[in-house]
Amino acid sequence: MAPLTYLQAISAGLRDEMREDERVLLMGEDIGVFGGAFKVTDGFVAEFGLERVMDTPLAESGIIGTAIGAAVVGMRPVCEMQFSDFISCGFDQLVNVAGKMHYRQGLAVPLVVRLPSGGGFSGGPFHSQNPEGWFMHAPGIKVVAPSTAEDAKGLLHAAIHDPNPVCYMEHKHLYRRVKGEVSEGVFETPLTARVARSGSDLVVIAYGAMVHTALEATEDLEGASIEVLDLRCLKPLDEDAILDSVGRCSKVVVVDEANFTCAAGAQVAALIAERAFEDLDGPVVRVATPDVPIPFSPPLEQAVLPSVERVREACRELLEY
Amino acid sequence: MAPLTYLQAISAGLRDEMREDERVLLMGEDIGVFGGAFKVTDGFVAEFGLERVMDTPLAESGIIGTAIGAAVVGMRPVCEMQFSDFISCGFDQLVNVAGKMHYRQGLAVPLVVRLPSGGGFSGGPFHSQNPEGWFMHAPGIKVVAPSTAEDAKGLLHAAIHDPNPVCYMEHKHLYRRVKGEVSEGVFETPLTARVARSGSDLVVIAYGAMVHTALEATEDLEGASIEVLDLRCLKPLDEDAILDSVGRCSKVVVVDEANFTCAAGAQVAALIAERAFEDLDGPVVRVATPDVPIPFSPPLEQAVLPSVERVREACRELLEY
Amino acid sequence: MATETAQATAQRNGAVGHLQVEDRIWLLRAMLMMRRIEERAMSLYRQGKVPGSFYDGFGQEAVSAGAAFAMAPEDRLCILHRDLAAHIVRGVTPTRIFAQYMGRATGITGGRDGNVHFGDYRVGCVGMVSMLPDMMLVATGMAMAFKLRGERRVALTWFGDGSTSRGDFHEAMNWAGVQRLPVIFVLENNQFAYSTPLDKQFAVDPVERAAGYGFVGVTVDGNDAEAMFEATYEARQRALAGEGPTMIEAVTMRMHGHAAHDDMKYVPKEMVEEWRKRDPIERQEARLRKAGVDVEQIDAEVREEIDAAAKEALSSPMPDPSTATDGVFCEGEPEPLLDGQAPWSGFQSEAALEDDS
Amino acid sequence: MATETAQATAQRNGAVGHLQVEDRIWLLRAMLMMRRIEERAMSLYRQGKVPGSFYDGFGQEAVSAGAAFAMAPEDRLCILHRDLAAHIVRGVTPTRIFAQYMGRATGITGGRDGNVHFGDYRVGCVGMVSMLPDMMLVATGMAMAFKLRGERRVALTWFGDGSTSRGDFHEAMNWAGVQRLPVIFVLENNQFAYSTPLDKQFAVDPVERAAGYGFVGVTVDGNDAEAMFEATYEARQRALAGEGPTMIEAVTMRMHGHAAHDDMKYVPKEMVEEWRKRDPIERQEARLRKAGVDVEQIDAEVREEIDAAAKEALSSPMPDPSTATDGVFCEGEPEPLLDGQAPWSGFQSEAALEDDS
Ligand SMILES: Cc1ncc(C[n+]2csc(CCOP(=O)(O)OP(=O)(O)O)c2C)c(N)n1
Ligand SMILES: Cc1ncc(C[n+]2csc(CCOP(=O)(O)OP(=O)(O)O)c2C)c(N)n1
Ligand SMILES: [Mg+2]
Ligand SMILES: [Mg+2]
Repeated sequence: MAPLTYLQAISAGLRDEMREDERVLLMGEDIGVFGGAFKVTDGFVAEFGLERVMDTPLAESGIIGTAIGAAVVGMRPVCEMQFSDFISCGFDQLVNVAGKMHYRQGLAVPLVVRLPSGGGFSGGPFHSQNPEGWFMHAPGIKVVAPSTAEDAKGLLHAAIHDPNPVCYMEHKHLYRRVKGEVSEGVFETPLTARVARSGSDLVVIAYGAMVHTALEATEDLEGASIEVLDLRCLKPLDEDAILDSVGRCSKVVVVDEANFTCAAGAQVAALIAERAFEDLDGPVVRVATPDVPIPFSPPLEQAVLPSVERVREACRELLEY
Repeated sequence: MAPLTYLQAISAGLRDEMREDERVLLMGEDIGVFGGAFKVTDGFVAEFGLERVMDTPLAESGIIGTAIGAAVVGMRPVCEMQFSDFISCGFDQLVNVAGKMHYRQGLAVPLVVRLPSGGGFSGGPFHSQNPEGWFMHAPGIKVVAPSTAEDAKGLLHAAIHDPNPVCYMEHKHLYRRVKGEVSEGVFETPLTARVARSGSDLVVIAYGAMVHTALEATEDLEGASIEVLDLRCLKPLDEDAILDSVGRCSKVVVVDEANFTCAAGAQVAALIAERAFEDLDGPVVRVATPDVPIPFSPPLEQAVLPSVERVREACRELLEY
Repeated sequence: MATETAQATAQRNGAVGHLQVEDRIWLLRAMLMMRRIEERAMSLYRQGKVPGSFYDGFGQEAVSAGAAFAMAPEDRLCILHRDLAAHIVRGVTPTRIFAQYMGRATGITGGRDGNVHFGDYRVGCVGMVSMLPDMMLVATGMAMAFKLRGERRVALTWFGDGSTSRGDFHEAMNWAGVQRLPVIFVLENNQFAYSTPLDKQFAVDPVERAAGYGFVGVTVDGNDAEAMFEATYEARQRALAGEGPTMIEAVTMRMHGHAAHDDMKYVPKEMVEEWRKRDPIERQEARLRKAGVDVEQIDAEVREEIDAAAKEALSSPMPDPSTATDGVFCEGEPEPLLDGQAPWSGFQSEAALEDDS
Repeated sequence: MATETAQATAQRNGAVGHLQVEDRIWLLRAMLMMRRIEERAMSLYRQGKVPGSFYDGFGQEAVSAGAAFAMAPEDRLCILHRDLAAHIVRGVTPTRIFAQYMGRATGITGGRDGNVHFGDYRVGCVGMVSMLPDMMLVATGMAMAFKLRGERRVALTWFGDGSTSRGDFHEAMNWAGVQRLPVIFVLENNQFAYSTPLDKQFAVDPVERAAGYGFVGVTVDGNDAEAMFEATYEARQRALAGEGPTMIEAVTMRMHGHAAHDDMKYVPKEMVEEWRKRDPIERQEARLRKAGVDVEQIDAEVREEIDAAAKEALSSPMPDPSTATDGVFCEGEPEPLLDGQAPWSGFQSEAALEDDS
């Protein structure tokens, strides 16, 4: 056990998979010689060579499309989008070619797309997006979103070993801010939710960076017992864990950093409204970023991203309901 | 007043706008000489010429991207995707360039994208999709989805006169199946919901083709009084109309044809669970297509698309709740 | 690298006469199969037995037959919507093709996908998606894997004149050129993209662009199955020799409408007349007659086989609705792409040689 | 259409000597402004006054200064992230640029977008998005509208060597070629895309591809502002004459890291040394000294202006958080793109002539 940052855990996970399975191939812009925009693959070329840590042309459709081709003939490509925002340029290959392949013809596409996502550091409208909702809405694609260093490594293992296309949402704002004990060697985190803190008065359901916002916001709410559920896997959604938490807490706040409309949180809230109606002692409250591009300037960005204060306020109001 | 099919109403609307405003420019694959895959622009070249009814290269990113350029210098481009499925190839230009332009720099993009969508005729995985959810989740883009001939024309007028990018969802299965009286000349349908049938025991909330499914399914439910709310505009969502219906009916079934997870219906259900909790006398029930590509073979397609029977069953169960 | 005709390179490489009579018969048979299957499918469509729409490759049979015939069992293909003969060459049976068209459980996709949107991974093929030309990138990726693993394999895909306008055409051409991958791009120039003529798609023939990506582009008479074979044979040799991709432009004509519903009013009558004289099947039949082959006999056999196949497919079951949501995700181990049929006699002799050594 | 150097075409069209001394001074001033602003912005960044990251165009000043200088007020531009001088030429003040970098309410985007992601529609510019090279299609669309309306206007955009690998490069080049649009594509070949060298982006210099799209491609010394002007001037003349698009490859070098954090370890030292000798500003200064111009005086004036601008920007307010969600949608009438500044003396004389007539 060694304490690693979230970013180091991703690197460690990638390195282990590369060592364990020569079918694993890393593809992306500036990931080889440079080691990646965020240095996730720093030093990989020295150990694995330029061919397995491939500096690709600046072409996201090309990255996803060629990775699909490599995957169907037996490779295990792991693609890095330099920022998750750029997946919009490879959107068609991902949703139409990769996502529908197995259903249409029984051919699996074991492909991982690493998506450095999220805001909070003045990245502006094109370096701060949280696109997971788009892929939750696209059949045949799995979506995972670790919030801790341990899960970052364990979910990466699960994603690479999954025979399906998996969007691996890595939150840029957690890269160096989150640190934790990470088991050595290869281990797998199941594609299920995790109770980050158990409680009985209210549950905050979140994923990625918002798990930490939720934990901080509810640390001390006049002694109320607040559960925090870390979804970890957004598609398929761990419905049992969600319904179980709601059943025990009866009050729910759903938090995500993505834009409000049709976000992951909308699906979670809808699920609860349909399947846990009788357990509810209050409205299913949502906290999310309003439907606005993520502004660059700090005062504007802080005004739109879900803050510790907003989540705390939402919980306080609901507790009083 | 003349009875027109849904498709004829779209054609009539386009023709009126072309006559009224020379800035209106139609762009798309095979829309000129051929008159469009669905013949929506049949005969337009004769009246408006090849330049204003432009046969474009087979390039969706090109269509959206050049339309954006034309729009910012004062044109009013109306782009046709041959099938809504192909917007995945122009996704980046639409969500990142068009959607964020006004917020970022105060420059409007008056652009309409016509998206022939939906299944029910063995179109298979690539000719049957309902992509509206993706664009509801993208800031800066409006989404409308007419269900009647009258609204098809009125919402087209509203879309073309809107200074923002608008996704105009035209349901292929309604093209020739739906017919109705359509006012002559230019008129506008507001971007608000419409009570398709008023009732007091339960409300079915739907849009596009599902409005007809909902009406048929609830025509005669053992004398229960069933309201059907036709959303018409998905972004911005007419929250007041939704909350008003729920307030009066207390029981809700939300129907959409799109894939279940993070669909428009998820947003509607989440809205109700948060803002109308006290009005609810039962769970917020959803009916949608499961998270599966739309299969080609009739028995498979019928099994996944929301049917009159499924909607009726859902209503019956909820009424008994 | 300048553009050159297949004939030219053929001479240069001395790569002529690869085809024995049996091979030339095989090519005719594959083309006849394609035509008879599509004729029959079209009438089944008109009878309402084929759901959705229907697309055929009438008049273009040589493009897919000739190119596929040059590919080895271990090669991998992405076959497009005018290329039925390629499926035949790889070993897909007419019965399963009819079942596919009719959305039966026994079709290649089991009714999940429609009409021409299929590919049988059991014979080394990846089925096309509707978005054109997305498969160019998939083929490029397969070739990338072959090169990384040092395998002697080649990937091939077809694509149309219209689809050259899409960004994925460029990303695939550029990627394959930069990495010098063993991939063959067959541009099926059939003069139209749905109703859109060439001059609305490009100002310069796309084969001219190959040089701008650093590889060879050749133009071939797409209505000559043997020329298609030779050009593809050479392209495959180049690929195996590590000389990278080749773009082959097959010049042909879409003799039917874009799909069953399209009356192609937009096509000048004379143009169709002109091209009718260059029917690829009649051309191959004429050659074989000269060689003393009884081509009527072959057509009769094909028709018989097609009749039987159609009958069998018609009696095969529709998919079970209760399975409609199965298989969205793969559970367990992925199925590998398997090798396909490669009837060219040259492969057998090569194999024989290897056995001897 | 073969590729040719700007010099060659310049001779052929006898299009030399368009620049008066005052113009050549303007070019120097624009380049100096760019360099001094970016130097200052970089130090403001290190002081934590510029949020996010920071990108500059050190060593590439001639590319944007020279090209923008050839464009008329009514022309429209999409300016990229290494092209600050183009904003200066169009009339954007240093104060608003500093405010933009620092996310102030008075910046061009009012703090909504960051660093170099801006464009002022009040001077005929559309701000870039991060996705490269998306603006090539936007510029193409503007040119399409100009042609449809029969207006004598030209659209111009810049893009990098790396972004030529994206599909949108192809869709824009092809579209502009098919429709013969009045658009100018300036390829800013600065040898790297972030850390990626040219040979990972293309096997053949992209300027060679212009011919494959049916228009002229020229290669220019991107470190010579006057050569950039001449090539752009000619391209604009071609566009106005209805001869369609031009692709100009400006060969230059990115002398700093991709962004503030990048130490460019991956760039060979000698390469930087080589290019340092070809600094575009020193080159223009040398020319003007020969012409007897006091260049030190100009630099002094620029520094003064920059000092004042930075000071003013530093004292300008941050945006009001309560406005964070305003303006996602446009309400009311769209703002039109307005004309920009076009300081080239040739435009004034042209205008004068028109007034006389
Ligand atoms: C990306 C994309 N846009 C639109 C379509 C709709 N469509 C289907 S076939 C076709 C024409 C294709 O022309 P071409 O590439 O020349 O192939 P051909 O059918 O002529 O063989 C079009 C526009 C599509 N399949 N994919
Ligand atoms: C579509 C897309 N993918 C990735 C990026 C991330 N990125 C920003 S700049 C850059 C390199 C661009 O290189 P080039 O086009 O040569 O422009 P330069 O910065 O050298 O002027 C990359 C990869 C991007 N901006 N857009
Ligand atoms: Mg074609
Ligand atoms: Mg560069």
